[in-house]
Amino acid sequence: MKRLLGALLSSALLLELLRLDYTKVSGGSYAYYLANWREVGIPNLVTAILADWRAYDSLGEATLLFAAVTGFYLLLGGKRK
Amino acid sequence: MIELLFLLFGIFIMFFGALGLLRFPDVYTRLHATAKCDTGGAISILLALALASDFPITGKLKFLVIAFMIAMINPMVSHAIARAAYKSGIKPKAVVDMYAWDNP
Amino acid sequence: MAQENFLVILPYAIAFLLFTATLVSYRVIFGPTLADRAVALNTATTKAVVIIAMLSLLYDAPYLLDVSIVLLMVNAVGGLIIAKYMEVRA
Amino acid sequence: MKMSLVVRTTTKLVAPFLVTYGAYLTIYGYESPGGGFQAGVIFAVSVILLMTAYGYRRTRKHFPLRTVQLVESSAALFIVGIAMAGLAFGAFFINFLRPYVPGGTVMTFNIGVALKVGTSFVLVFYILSRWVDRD
Amino acid sequence: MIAVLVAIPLLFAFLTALTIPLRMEKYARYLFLVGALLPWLAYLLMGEGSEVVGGWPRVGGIEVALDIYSSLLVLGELILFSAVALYSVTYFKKEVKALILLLLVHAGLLGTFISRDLFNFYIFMEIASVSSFALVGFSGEKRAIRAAYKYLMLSLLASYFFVFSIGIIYLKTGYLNLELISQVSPSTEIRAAVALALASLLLKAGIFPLHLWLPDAHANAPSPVSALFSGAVVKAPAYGMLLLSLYLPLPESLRNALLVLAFSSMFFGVGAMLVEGDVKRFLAYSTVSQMGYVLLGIATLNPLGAIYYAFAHMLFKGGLFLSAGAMVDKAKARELDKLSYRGDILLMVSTIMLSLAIGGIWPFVGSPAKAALLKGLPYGRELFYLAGMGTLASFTKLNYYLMKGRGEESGTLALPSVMMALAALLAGFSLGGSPKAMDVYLLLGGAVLFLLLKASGLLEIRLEKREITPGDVNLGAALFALFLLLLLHLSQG
Amino acid sequence: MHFYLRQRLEEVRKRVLYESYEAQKLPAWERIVITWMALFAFWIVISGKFSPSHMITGALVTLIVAVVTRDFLTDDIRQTGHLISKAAYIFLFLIPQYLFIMAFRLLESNLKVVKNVLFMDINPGIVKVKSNLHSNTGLTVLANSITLTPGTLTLDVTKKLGEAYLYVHWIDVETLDGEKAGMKIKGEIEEWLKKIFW
Repeated sequence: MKRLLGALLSSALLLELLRLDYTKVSGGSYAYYLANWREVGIPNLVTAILADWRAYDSLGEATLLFAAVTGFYLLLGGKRK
Repeated sequence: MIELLFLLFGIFIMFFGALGLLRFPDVYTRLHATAKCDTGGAISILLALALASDFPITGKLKFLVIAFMIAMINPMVSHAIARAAYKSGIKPKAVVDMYAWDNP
Repeated sequence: MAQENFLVILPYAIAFLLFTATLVSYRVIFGPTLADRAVALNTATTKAVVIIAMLSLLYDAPYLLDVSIVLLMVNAVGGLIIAKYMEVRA
Repeated sequence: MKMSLVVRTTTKLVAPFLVTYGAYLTIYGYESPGGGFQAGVIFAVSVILLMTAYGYRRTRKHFPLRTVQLVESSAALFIVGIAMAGLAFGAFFINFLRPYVPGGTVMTFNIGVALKVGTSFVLVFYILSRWVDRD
Repeated sequence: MIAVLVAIPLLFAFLTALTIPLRMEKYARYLFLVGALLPWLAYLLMGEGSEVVGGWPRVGGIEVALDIYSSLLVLGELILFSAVALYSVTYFKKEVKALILLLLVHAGLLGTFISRDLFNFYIFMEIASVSSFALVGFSGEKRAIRAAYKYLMLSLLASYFFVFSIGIIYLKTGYLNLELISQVSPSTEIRAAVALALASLLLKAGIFPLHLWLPDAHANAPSPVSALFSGAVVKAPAYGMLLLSLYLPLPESLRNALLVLAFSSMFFGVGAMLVEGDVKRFLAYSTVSQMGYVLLGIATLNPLGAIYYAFAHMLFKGGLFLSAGAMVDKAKARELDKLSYRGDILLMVSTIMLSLAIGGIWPFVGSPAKAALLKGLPYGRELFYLAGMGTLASFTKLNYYLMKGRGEESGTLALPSVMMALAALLAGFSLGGSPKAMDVYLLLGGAVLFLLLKASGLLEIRLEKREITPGDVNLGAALFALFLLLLLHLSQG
Repeated sequence: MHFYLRQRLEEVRKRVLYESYEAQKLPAWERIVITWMALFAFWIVISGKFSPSHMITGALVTLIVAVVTRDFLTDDIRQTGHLISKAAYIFLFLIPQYLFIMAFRLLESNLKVVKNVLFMDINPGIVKVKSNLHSNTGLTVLANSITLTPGTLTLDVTKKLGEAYLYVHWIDVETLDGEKAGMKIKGEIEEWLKKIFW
């Protein structure tokens, strides 16, 4: 019964979300990145975005990993087997 | 031409590897099918890709690096799984089992 | 140059490999033992590595090769860890 | 716990190449795909392979837990340091090396992130295997 | 320079972490204190304004800003974290890792409150909440671990949907910067994405039907941590909702639904408080109720009111949790019957002050905050006052129980809560509330309501303690899915 | 009987002497150089840049990696012989030859699996084979090669009293005699390997 309900809910959600249109619009930041690619001086666009334009976010992601590991260490690292 | 041959051969072999995985009776014989056919098929397809691609020479060499790594890692993993399967108590369907004699 | 022929046949090859991978997934789901599942999963992942390498040629994107190397490594680690788990449990 | 001889030796043979590959991804992250995160994962995978094959105790002798922690914290500090160094040149996280080096701080940033991510994953596996691993 | 506000606690968090492998743990607390207090300097030196990190144009980079909304929240966070830091230096004597995590929560919250970019907002909110998961389970008891597990699962589920909605917004507008997003004309997809994002933020903020994780997580955490959680961590998603309401269009139907949610959350919290006998759970349910007020400000498109209330709630709820923590840590019990503040006059005064503040009585900070909320409320003032009266009644109950019995001197532990009470008083004056006759009626009404309830014996009902089971997570997830469907439907209509 | 024991003891002593010589670690710089050469070649292949600055970067990075991991690749290389001749022999002669042989055996084994799958004419069993190799790396490469040769899969490797045994899962057992089985399974691979590893 529970499983049936879960399957029903998730499939309803999935159908609802699949109704949306997932095509990309042109313009926006991506166009800016493509246009000013040379300015950064990096041949690889992904790294240019990750490590230069949005380096602040990458710092945040690294911190997120640090937080997860520290929390893990706090909970499980105290005692040995 | 030759790359086409390699590609078809690789796909053919991989298909039979999968078929062997389905048809053979126990884990060890299935491992035979996958260890050999996956390695052989993958190497053959990667060779075909390396020949057919118009990447620069190092790009082609990268295919070979992948092929070499598959050739090195796949048998190792097969061996590890076979040994672990034996240790975890899956008896082989075999006419002779010298391993069981030495490790009672 | 057989390049064009090759590119034409490549999507069919990929489709066939995917079909093979679905065949293999029978063992992943119904495999009688854990070892069977591990073997089948390993096989399927090797196929995925090859498929990614083929896609890199199809889309003319050499960077996909790096992805396939990483997938290969992760596959090896996964297989080893399953094997180790089975040995430790025994 | 040790695994069989074949596994041990093969991992030993593969590990240096993996580390080299990770170094390549770190350093040429700005030219080819890759970068800090992927390279860190590769570094971690090479240590995890060794750990699976040789057991936690033996791996810990080569890469002690303290060293891993030290590298993790200092790599994180290094990243923030790069960001703070930009303050002297006008803005937080400014790419102050761009006039002198192609790519500027991107490579140093990637090195920091790679060390950080790699050691983080190794640390997670160390903590886990303390609970799981016998021998 | 605004991003330095985030960089300082991060830097000191990593420096604190460096003391573990270097075997210099005894210096960790000093580093922690410096990391907690140094952002004050940066905040005071910095003027209002906005900048893009790295000196890029706004299209490419990440914008951070310190305007009227942000600076008030940042100020509240700094006050609260200073008090929490004072408390936790004595509480976590040996555990350097907990101090690191607290600093990371600090950095994450500051980063959240100054961000003007959806993805950046998400990242820093996650830093705050990921650091929280482990802190909830810090004590290592089974209940605490299970509460942490429940919090982790539900919060991560919400995070996935939030990221998904950010993806849709980026797909459809091409921007992540909120200012730029608001210039694109909204389409069906954007409205759906806003609904998804709102639903996930509602879960993270602990609004009534999705609050399941909140009382367990906030009650089982260590005292300073629960003060930080109730005070500041739930404000991060509330701030996200505020940003969405400021820059993206909320359809009328969606706003009405939010209004209903806000009121039901307010009343549910009050009702749960009246029957709750565990002081920390009592305060946690109070958070559910008070988050309803913040949501009220957002739903009536009254951002200033919401921000004022969030700021006020940071001060008084943080202070209440700290003073409750001082009592709980002395008595080693959490039942209201076993606690008392009679032994410590400072604690008593500060608790009463904070209780008056949460009821919205002049001259404390609650009064101008409620006035600001009322300004934007089109209808339903009676309900608003009723909820305020319920809050006062339940806090009368709290003070009644704390007044009975005998307590001990709590020493320096009382200091942080006194700090928070003084801050609530000062903030009340500087925000410029005025004394109103309504305050007296409310106070009287609250007392009468309490006496009536006590005479009827309703207050003696004690809910039996439920074990936290994995089934709770399923229930929460199912409710969340229903909510997603509902809001998606409303956003299109 | 007595004579047999003495002879056996003599053998063991000789091997111990031999092993203790061959298993001596190479001098550190030789280990570093061999590792470095292998890693640098790998670096060039994956990076694909030939300009001097890239080469210098690669050389430095691989040198660092080689110093850290100097024991990993070179544990079991023979002590005898000069470094350059050994390296040239390994990289130019032995590895290509080995790869060439293995390629054909792999092809053969693939076809054999196809045959087995089609006709299901299997007769599996596990046999024990003695190996003349003693080093870990040699045994490993041998085991991996055996896995790739037709009809065989290495199940385990044991080293007892200085003698190495391989347990091989054979899909079509033809003989139970150790010598003959060894000949059939190992073929000439072992001879090639003996030239590099002891």
